Amino acid sequence: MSTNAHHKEWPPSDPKIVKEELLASTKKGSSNLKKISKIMGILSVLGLVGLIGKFFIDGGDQTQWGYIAAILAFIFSVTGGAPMVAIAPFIARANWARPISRMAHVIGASALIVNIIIMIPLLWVLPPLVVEGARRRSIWFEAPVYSPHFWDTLSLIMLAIAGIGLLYVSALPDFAIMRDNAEGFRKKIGTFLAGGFVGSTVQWSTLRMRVGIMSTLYFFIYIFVHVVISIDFSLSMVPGWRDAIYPMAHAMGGIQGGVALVIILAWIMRKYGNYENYLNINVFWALGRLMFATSLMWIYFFYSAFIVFWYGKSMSDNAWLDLLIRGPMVYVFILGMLFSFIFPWWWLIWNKVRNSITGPVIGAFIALTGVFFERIRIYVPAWSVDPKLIHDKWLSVIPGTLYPDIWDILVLLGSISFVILTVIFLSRLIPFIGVWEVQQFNLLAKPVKYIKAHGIRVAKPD
Amino acid sequence: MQQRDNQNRLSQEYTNRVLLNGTLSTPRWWYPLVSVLLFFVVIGFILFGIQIKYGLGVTGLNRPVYWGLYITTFVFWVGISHAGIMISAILRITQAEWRRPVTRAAEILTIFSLLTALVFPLIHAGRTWRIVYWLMPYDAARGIWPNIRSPLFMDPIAISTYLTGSTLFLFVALIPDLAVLRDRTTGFRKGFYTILALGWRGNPRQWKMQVVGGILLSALMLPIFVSVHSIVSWDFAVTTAVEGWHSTIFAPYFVIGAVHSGVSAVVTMMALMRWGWGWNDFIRPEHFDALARLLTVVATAWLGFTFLELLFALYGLDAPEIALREMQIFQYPWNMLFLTFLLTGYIIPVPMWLFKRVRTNIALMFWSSILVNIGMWLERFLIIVPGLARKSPFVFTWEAYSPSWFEWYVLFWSFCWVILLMLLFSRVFPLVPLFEQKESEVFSDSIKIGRATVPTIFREEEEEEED
Amino acid sequence: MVTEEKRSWGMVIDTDKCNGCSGCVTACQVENNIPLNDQNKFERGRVMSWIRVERYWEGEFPDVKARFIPILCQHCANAPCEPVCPVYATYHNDEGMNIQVYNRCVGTRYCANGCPYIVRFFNYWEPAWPEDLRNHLNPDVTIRSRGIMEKCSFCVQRIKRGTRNAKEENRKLQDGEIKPACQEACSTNAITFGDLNDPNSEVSKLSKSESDRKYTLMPQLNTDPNVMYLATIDPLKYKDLGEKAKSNEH
Amino acid sequence: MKLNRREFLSLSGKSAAGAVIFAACSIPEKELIVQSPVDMPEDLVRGIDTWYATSWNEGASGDGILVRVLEGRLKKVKGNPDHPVNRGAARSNLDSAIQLHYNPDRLHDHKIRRSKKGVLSNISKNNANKILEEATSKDKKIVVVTNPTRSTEGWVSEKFAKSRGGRYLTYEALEESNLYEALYDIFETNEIPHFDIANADNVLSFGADWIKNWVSPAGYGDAFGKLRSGNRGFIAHVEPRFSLTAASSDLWISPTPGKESEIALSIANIIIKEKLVPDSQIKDFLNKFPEGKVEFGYDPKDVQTRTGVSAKKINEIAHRISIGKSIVIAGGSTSAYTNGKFNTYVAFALNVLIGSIGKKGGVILNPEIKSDYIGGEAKPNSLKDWQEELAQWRAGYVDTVIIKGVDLAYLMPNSLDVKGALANVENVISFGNIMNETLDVSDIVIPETTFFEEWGSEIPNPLPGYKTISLQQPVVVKEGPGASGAVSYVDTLIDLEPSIGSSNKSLVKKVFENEYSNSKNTGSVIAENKSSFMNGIQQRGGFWNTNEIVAPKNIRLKNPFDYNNENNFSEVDSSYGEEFHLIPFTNTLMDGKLSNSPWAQQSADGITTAAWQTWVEINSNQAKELNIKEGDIIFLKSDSGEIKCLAYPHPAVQPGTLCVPTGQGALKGGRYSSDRGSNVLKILSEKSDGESGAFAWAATKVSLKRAGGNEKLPKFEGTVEAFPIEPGVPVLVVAPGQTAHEAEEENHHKYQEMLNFRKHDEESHDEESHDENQKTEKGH
Repeated sequence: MSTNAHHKEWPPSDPKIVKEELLASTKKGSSNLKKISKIMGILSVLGLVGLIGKFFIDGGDQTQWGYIAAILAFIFSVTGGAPMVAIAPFIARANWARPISRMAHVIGASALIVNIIIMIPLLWVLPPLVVEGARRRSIWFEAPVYSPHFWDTLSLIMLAIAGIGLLYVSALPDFAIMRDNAEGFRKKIGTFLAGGFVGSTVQWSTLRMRVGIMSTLYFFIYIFVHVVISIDFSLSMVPGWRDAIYPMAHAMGGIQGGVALVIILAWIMRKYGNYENYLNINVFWALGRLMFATSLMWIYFFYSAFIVFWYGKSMSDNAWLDLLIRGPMVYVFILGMLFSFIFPWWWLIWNKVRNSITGPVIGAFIALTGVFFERIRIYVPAWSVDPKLIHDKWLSVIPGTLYPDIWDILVLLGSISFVILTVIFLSRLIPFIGVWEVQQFNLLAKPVKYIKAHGIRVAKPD
Repeated sequence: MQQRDNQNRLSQEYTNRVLLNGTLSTPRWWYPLVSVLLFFVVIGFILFGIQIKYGLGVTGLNRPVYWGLYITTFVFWVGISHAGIMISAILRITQAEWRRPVTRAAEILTIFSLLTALVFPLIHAGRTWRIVYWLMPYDAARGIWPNIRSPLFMDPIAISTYLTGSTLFLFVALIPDLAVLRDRTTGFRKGFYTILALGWRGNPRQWKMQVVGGILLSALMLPIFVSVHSIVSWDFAVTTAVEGWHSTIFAPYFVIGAVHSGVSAVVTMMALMRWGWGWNDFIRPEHFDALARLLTVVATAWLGFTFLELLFALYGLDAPEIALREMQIFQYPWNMLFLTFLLTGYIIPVPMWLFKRVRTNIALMFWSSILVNIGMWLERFLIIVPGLARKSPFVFTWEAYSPSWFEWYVLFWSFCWVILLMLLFSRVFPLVPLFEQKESEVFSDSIKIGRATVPTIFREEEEEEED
Repeated sequence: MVTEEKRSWGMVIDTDKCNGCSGCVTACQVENNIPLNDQNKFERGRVMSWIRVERYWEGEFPDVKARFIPILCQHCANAPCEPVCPVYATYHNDEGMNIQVYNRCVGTRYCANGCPYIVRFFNYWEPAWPEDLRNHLNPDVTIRSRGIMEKCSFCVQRIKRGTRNAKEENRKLQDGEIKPACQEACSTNAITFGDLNDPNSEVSKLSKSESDRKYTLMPQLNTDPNVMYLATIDPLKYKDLGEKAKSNEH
Repeated sequence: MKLNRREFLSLSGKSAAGAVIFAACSIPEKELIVQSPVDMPEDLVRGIDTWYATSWNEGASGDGILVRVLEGRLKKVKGNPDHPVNRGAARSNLDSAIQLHYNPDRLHDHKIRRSKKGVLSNISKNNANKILEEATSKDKKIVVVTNPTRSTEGWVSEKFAKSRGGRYLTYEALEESNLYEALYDIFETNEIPHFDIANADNVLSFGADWIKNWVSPAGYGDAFGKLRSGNRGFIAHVEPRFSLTAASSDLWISPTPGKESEIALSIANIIIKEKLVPDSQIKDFLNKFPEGKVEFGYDPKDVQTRTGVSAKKINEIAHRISIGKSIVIAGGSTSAYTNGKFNTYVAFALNVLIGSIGKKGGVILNPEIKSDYIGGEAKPNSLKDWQEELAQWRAGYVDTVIIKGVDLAYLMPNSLDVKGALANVENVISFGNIMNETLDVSDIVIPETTFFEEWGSEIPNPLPGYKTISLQQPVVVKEGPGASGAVSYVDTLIDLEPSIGSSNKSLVKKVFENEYSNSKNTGSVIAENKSSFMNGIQQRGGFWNTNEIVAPKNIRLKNPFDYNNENNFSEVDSSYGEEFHLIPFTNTLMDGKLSNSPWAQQSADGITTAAWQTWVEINSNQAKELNIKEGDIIFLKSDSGEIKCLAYPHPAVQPGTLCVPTGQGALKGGRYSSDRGSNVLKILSEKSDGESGAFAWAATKVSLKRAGGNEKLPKFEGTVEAFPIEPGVPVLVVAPGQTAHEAEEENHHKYQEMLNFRKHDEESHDEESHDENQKTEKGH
């Protein structure tokens, strides 16, 4: 790669231009965008229909709801995982992430409604803690019998709220900018949201503090959500499945998907929003590394569980292998393994690939599919376990393969398109590349020439 | 000679003089300390001989508590060994500037703790004199090879790989300093350094190769770094018989715990180096500050894993597991140990580190890092022993375990051993990498943003090699 | 050809017949040259007995019961002790037995941790007998040095002797011809030993036909033991002859 | 088994020769070397082993045993499957005898004490014999003391005593002469009947720990196995102590000591009231009983108030034993109170009520065997006899006492002061393998051969229902490894009094030659001439004849109520500590016979799993109240002395009683027996049965004091009290007809309920009991 590639694509140093360019995305809406949003809208309605249809047809039969659960898990974990891409660098004070942090936050805030809607029927089907007079294994040992239902919903809502809060807090100065530079309803919204933000020193420092607090809060909620939901909606439905790393692996899958989403969105913005200068190759390079790292983490967590079960050979260990690996979903497992580890790993391991635009994007698409397969492979078998066996010490009867029916597919399409719809809607509301972020980026980082070498001088404010 | 040059950077002369004061001259406390340590170490070897002669009866082990203090300490030292790569490799790849003065100390800590860890299987085994059987393939004539399925066989492989790797890593990073020493010594030592310096002249090509080699090695070391403690954890995790061992979280749990204890150990060392050799200008509060920030994150993650581990221990609702946890957490004396473990491992140090005033206070950092390692040792002990003491539903066979003074001494011995090796090393090689130090001096700068002056760092757009 | 046939040695123990006299324990000590368990070994919890009789309490006085169960190496087909040994000192032989190779063992004690039945024993000291007592050592059985593991071998020396005799006389090995020391010593015939592959052997009959009372220890671990147990029968299991009021007084 | 017998050498002569050859070379070290051989000895078995049939009267009451001899050395002992008494079963501690033979502390030299004050010193065999001769010359007043035995040995002892106009006495520590007295009063025979447990449906035993230690545990063990197989029989046991029999019984009743008769009579009461058996039997039972005494005096409700045993349980037993083939056994502690004879009589009387006498699966009377050259009787001398005897010794009326096979000084309570008595006897001559307290105080000590080197013949006790004589033959040569210098007791006596016979061997041979002549080709061995007959005997281990039985007779009871049957206990000083009943019991070490064998010492007690020490069993709840923890050092004080032992609290001890094992605390002995534990026999107080004068060794009361210290109690059990943490794990219990699978499911369910209520245990207990009740309904 050539060093000067960076310096062709570098945010313009003049704040005014930056402001103009970035606010543009909220103003001009292309006709394609309208078309797309129409289609998405229709699909989302279909999805809702599908969900209701499923509810009336399969009713309380738990074994039929695996795909819906998988879809929920997929959506909430990947959208929820995206903000991590902003949070981690923020904590580590990494400068490169500033242009994409807004997008990450947006994605994090985009899936609230979908999650809740899909959650409702699942809660209806999810068995309570006391079945046939005895408590089933769960993390809610002596708690009231409907704890999972309550806490899982609550945690999902909390996650979404935290996401929105994070978005709002970090977008505050931009709202102020909108207030000062936009017209019509945008100005109103800006005025309403920006509060009294005038960019005084105090406000800037408190802003940074607020973002920090919100980020930490979001992180912990994210982990909590994954622990409770992954356990209540899959693990605790399989007798004898005891897998301490599972929630972490679940969360890691989410983050992997989140990174993928951010990369994809960044790519779209770069391509169709012409933000080459802002979302330059450095960003994709860094994101590529992140992608690679998360893939490695995923395989590590998976293997930690796998070796223990495979070596242990106890009844429940074998049951795990039979149910989740060589069992009903074996092909999905292979696909998942390929898409969420082998392909991304062997693709992104090359610096040339990472250090390009299309490389990470392709990797992102692959990984995203991988995460989806992973969710299917775990949730569908877990839900199709015969509820009568719930008290056994180990799973003695492995359920057969369950194929998605039309409703499942409708719900899948619907939910995804609804999320996209939300994102599009938000894109009309706030700039997807934080204006103030970019300006700070400019302040702190400068491409310089030192003796012979090209480089960047990065300031590290305390 | 002036300490700072016109750009208010530490002058290179000064850097050389001060950082080599442990190598070219001998601190006053060096000989007495080394001789005392030597004494204890020798006693340790004698006891080891006694144990070999009369058998492991000298320990407090019994049935079913077949593993005790020895294995605990083994795991502990393997854990400590994760300091080096964590600091040098990972921080290098993530381009954390503050790592520079610490790297070498961390690396030699890695190497010596690994050496110590490798000794413990020998001490632990019933027939040490036959240990060769499981360390190397033997007896090809009868086609009998070591059992590759056994984690106990994977251990030595992983550890020795790690040892080789880190030694290389250390050496690559050592070459420029060796050259410095070569140029400042005479006679035998000069020859010695000359050979080791491999004709280092410091020309751009050599530098480039040295840098590339460093990065390449760090990338290669990472998987090993993770695998070592994972494999150690699988010693326990693959055992279905022992409730509380058979947990899928063990691998990452052990690794993160290892980083926790390893980095704390580095903090301890930095404080000691600052006090012992007076390198106040090089090992500065901001380094402690940065390490403490890192530790806070690591420790919190580790606590999360601990929580998950406990959660899933109870999740199974197996009678022996519940009994085991009752003993581990509520029964005297285990409850005391457990409490100490929580307090020293997290509850006391981490909140301390939230305050910048603490993070930049050398003494406080020293003591808090010591606490962490007490906690981490206890963690291993609390994982290994109670599991065995409450093994399987055969209540009839449940036993108690109290280590004999013999085992306690061997634990003490291991510390003396490591410190001794470090001191000997410090007499021959500089504990702080001079070239790294100088490089950071050159790269660091400061700019004015508005009214504030912000320290900056120059980041070269280096050719990153393929991992 | 008689010697060619594939055997799988197994044992069925009827806990209902076990009266806890621990005759099997002593017999095993005698047969297998197990080091003397002096008082110190008892105090340090290092007693070696390849077969042990465990006693479990139920209830309080006066409605108290003691249940006995003899536990020895279960010779698992899927033995957790085998894969973890770094030197193959313990392996599965083709007669379904889990064999300990003393002179290969280095004493990592990993197998003992792997064993859920806690039937593997470690020589913490060098075994020692007074000169006179060495007279009764069984020359068929190795004496184990300090620092190695040992465990029930199904009296492999007797199996060898029996098969050898059968071979010499060129006849089929009869069922019940080979008796491990514990079975021999069990006055109530609670222990039955034999070839599980031979459908007519008493042990395989017991393990099948009697299967309504048959159970194995810790089935959840999937060790697939060659030692099976028959459950204790309690005619008064559901009868309440309780004197709870009385027992509370004390 | 056939195999082994084919391997027997027919003549011990040959074996002796073989043994000598092997004896030359010592143990082949090479194959015992630990490391070198890749193929371990297990893989290549070498050497021809031979199994000899013999028996051991002292330790195993004439059970037939097989001894494995390899290279002239004893290797293993097991039951003789041929022998009618034990049918291949062996008692748990049989192997330990080997270590008595090869004991490192075994005596090899004759010893003598010049003066009463002096110390024992070695002396050559010949000189010893000279001294022996004058000590036992015709003019001396001689008393011969042995353990109770019916053997050639006994016969010789008798003869010898008679030849000197002296007496022949036997002593047993926890004696049961009451048993024989009661049996005689009911069955007019001194023979313990053969209890056909194997074929019985119900067995009710009073005090007799027949599974571990009572007269013939090997035989009974075998029978127990048979009882429990097929159509499973029911066992009920009545004993204050939780013995092994109680543990393996289906229903254990623990009455306050001495109240056993109450239980028996209230069982009778139920049977009679509810007419559970034919009237004829009731008539036979009530034959001489006082009018209405049983019918009205022993209503279970009243008995419950008097003994604290639930009426329900008594009822259960009464109903069970009155159907099917049932046996009632009594003995052990039941016979060892001041009303012991009464208890025993009443208990045995139940057999009359349920009509079990002389029936298959019932109580089968044994023939009284008259045989020349076999003497002595199974019944030991009572405490009364011994008090008188010791008075004689003390008074110096006795010149010489010959003691064999019984360690008087160790076994007798302090208050009898046997040492003092022996001090007044001019010559105390004792035989023994290993130094013990009696040998220590005697004037002439003669190293004795073990039964492995000795000929002998004995009548088993009890007989299997027909005539049986067990053979004891040498299986290793005399003067073999580890056994130099030992001489035969019988031969020594014969040398002193040649008129008795030519030699021990010849006497034993005579015994069986007689059998040959009057067996008329029936019985275990059929041969055409004497010598081959003898060979047969040596191969099978004895002679038995299933034809020589007693005809069943109708038995009508006497009135036991005119016995002196008031039940009182020894005094204690309550100032010292809490007051308890003391129940001594024998376990693996027996009465100390085996305390020199490490194998016996290390064999963990069935209930407490303790070994190598003397412990005292105390109820765990009571221990909590008294703040006694396991291993606490406890002092027990009776009117006859004080001992120290370690506490072992467990749930199965009757509150208010303490149980202490015998066998430890020898003041003098080998390295394995001396200075360990303490000797409970010493503190038994001199109570005797008011009727028979038998030793009431269970009638001692002690006061308990905590010394404050605490030692680690050497026990096999781990550190946690072994209550299962999960129902049915590891010992699965099923109801009759229930399958293991069902039981497992039920237990899993129970366990889950337990978990639900882990927080508050009281509730959980209630839940379980409630649950059980529900099950009870299902059960019916």
